[in-house]
Amino acid sequence: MNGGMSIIVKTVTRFVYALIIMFGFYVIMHGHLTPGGGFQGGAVVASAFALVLVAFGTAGLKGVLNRHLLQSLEEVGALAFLGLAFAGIGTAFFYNILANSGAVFGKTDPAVLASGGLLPLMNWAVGLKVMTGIVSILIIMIIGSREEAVE
Amino acid sequence: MKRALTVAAFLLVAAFLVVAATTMRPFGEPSHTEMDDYFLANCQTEVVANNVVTAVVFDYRGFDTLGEATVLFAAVVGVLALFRTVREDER
Amino acid sequence: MILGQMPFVVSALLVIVGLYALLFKRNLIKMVIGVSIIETGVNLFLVTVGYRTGGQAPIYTYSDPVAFRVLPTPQALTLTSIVIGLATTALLLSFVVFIHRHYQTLDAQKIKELKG
Amino acid sequence: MNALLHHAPVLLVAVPLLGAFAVPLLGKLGANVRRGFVGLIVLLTTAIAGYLAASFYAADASPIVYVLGGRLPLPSGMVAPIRIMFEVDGLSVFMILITALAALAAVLYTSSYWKQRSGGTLKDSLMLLLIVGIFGMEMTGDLFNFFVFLEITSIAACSLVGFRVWRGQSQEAAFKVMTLYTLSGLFVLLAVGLLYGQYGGLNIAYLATMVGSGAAVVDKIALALLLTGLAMKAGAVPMHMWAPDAYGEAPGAASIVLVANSQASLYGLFRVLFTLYGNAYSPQTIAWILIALAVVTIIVGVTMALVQRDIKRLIAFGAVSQIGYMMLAVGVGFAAMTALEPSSFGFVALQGGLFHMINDAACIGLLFLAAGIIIRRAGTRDLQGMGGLAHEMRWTTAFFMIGAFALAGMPPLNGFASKLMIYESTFKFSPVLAIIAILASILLLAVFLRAFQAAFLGPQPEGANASQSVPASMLVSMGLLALVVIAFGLFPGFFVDKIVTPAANALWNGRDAYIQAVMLGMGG
Repeated sequence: MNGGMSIIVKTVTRFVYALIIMFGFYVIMHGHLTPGGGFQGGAVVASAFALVLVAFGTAGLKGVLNRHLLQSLEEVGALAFLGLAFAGIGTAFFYNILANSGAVFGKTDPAVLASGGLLPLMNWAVGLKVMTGIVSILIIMIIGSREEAVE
Repeated sequence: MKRALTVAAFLLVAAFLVVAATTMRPFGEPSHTEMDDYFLANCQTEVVANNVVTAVVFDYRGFDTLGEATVLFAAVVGVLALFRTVREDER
Repeated sequence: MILGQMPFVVSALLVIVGLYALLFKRNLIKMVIGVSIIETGVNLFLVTVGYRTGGQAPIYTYSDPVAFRVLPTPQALTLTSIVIGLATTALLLSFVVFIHRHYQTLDAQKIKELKG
Repeated sequence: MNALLHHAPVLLVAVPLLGAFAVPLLGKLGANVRRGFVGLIVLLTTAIAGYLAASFYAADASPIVYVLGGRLPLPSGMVAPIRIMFEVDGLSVFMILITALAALAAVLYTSSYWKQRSGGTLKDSLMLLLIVGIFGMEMTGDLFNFFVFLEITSIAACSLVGFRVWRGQSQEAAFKVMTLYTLSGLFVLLAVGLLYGQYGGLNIAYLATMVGSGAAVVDKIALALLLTGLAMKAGAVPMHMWAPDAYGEAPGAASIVLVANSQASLYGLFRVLFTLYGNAYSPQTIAWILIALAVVTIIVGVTMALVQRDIKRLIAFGAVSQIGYMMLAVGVGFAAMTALEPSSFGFVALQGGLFHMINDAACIGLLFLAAGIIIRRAGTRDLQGMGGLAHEMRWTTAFFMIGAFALAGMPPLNGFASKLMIYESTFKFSPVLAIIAILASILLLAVFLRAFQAAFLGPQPEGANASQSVPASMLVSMGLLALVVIAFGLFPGFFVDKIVTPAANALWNGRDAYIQAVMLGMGG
């Protein structure tokens, strides 16, 4: 697992992984307009990192992604989502205060990017949470099972 | 004995599921759609989102999504806890 | 009658296949796969429940604003249950890794230490 | 209505959730900061629960509806609820009190338990998540939301069961429990899908008005799936096999929260039977199925406890048998309620069953906490390798004795108070059932006397590590539970009047109020 796969896989991975990440971010960003959303986009981004892990082995992510940083980011994403849910507590938990407000995400035309109120923000929070969560599960499990081989 | 019971339970559940699938309301013709029609009709004005599914996921049923994020968080914490480094003296 | 209800029946069959794998297979990985298949069956069932004959996807971007659409709620529920399934599978597989580490086998019959 | 009371139901979930998310971040600041934070969060949660309960009982005990993300349960002109709701009635408040008690005891106990151990941060986070899930299950008024919280408890509980990774048995138990929990969750989800497909709604109150108006077969299959799934998770025979493994392998303080988790599943079972399917059929059959399962559960639990040598598994089988008592009482109550002429002893049975839930949480919890200390001191779980602990652990000995006597139904402790109500009402319903229940209790007493004698009396075996003293926080935690056991035993009438009767009322004739609180659109 450490050495990774053949040169073909490595080269193709170098070409596509940035594209996959970009597509994932696109899916998260347009979650309230087109099919997709935080979960789907987050999973797409995580799949890019999974590809890198498979192609290059765990060495491929060394220095790029720190496990502790990932976990902190995941907690930040979760807290941000909870915070956004708390934002509407003046009326009710999860009340969408930004929708139709005319402010940042409060445009009243549903077809533009800056609409949907809290929806785009929640999409980003959940997207961050899902991608870091899945990548950390992957990394932990790969490192864990490698230790097993050593034992 | 135990195996016979397992087989019986399996056959019972299987029969239940097939009966439920065949006696359900006809496929493609839901009879009570008030809730979903409300989402389809009002999501563009209330939530101002074109994607009704996202509006349901994050607004009308946002609390489920928080629970779902919590489930994922719990799984990550659980996997972390399993693969943590355990000190020798606590075994 | 059966033919018209085919999508429901297929998802029920998927659940039954998964249940079979869970109950009658001895390999732990196969049991996890069984759980996964049941999850798939249930998710498929949820999606089929939300279908309306001739309906379009419930998304207004670039589509006819007055079109007839399928129900959005089951799709949201499915999304939730897919993520829950992912979390469950990850945890189950971690347990399998550790069971293998302790007992050097994946055969459920050989690892019955907890009795009664 | 003031703002805090208005938001209390959701804060009860949101506060521990915030704690669970923030604990791993705060854990980086050091163990003392983290422990203080967790303690603060749990105290806050308990305070909210207590406040909610106090104001609920002070008011007219009508259901509280909290709409998430909106103002009113029903938008104008709608016949079906749109948003997720919390609906808190007498039964929910009662369950909240049980969970808060268990959570407080567990966190107090754990605050010193894990000092020299790894993964304390993760364990605290998982405990808080488990508490979140249990509170959510007990308050939600939405069937799919119930499933989501069910899964939160499943995953957090199984991670805790597998927490002692160096024990092979704990991994095996965790795998077994996780498979069963997942299966039970999927059964519930399948039933939710069936009901949604038939009636196009997910709100329990809405579905309760609709059940029976569609295909009767599908309703019955959904009911069967719900009952199977929830009974599986509550640990009733024949799906009880996971319970001793889970209780036995989980860290000491987690066991008590797991008991609360099983009771939350039992709550779901009652909610489905009495509210969702309250008057759909003539459910004598269901009542008898429940009673039959209960009797088998009692017998199997007690007989299996007889042959155990592992102290935690012994207590765990005791816990399984107690689930049987609750189901027996509620089954009798349900049978009496749905009989042609409802008789008043059914209400007493319900009261007894519900009262037994809080008593069981207190005394089983006390036993598990005491067992944790015993195992740590004796260095083994095997009863035959223990002995003579009474000489140096007077408090633990006393607490274990209180818990064991209460569980076996000795007066004047709380187990006697609730079991007496169950015996009385069951005897009027069917004397045979009552005799079985009484005999099982006597056997249970024998089991615990044997365990007590083995662990505390006699000579101390060689090689026991006698130097460790029991930390004060553990004694405080056990003292809290012992106080509950004794107080409920001495003044049962007061507590039955104050907290049990509203809960029993909610089951017995609170169905219409539960439905109307949502369907008439008067939330707030």
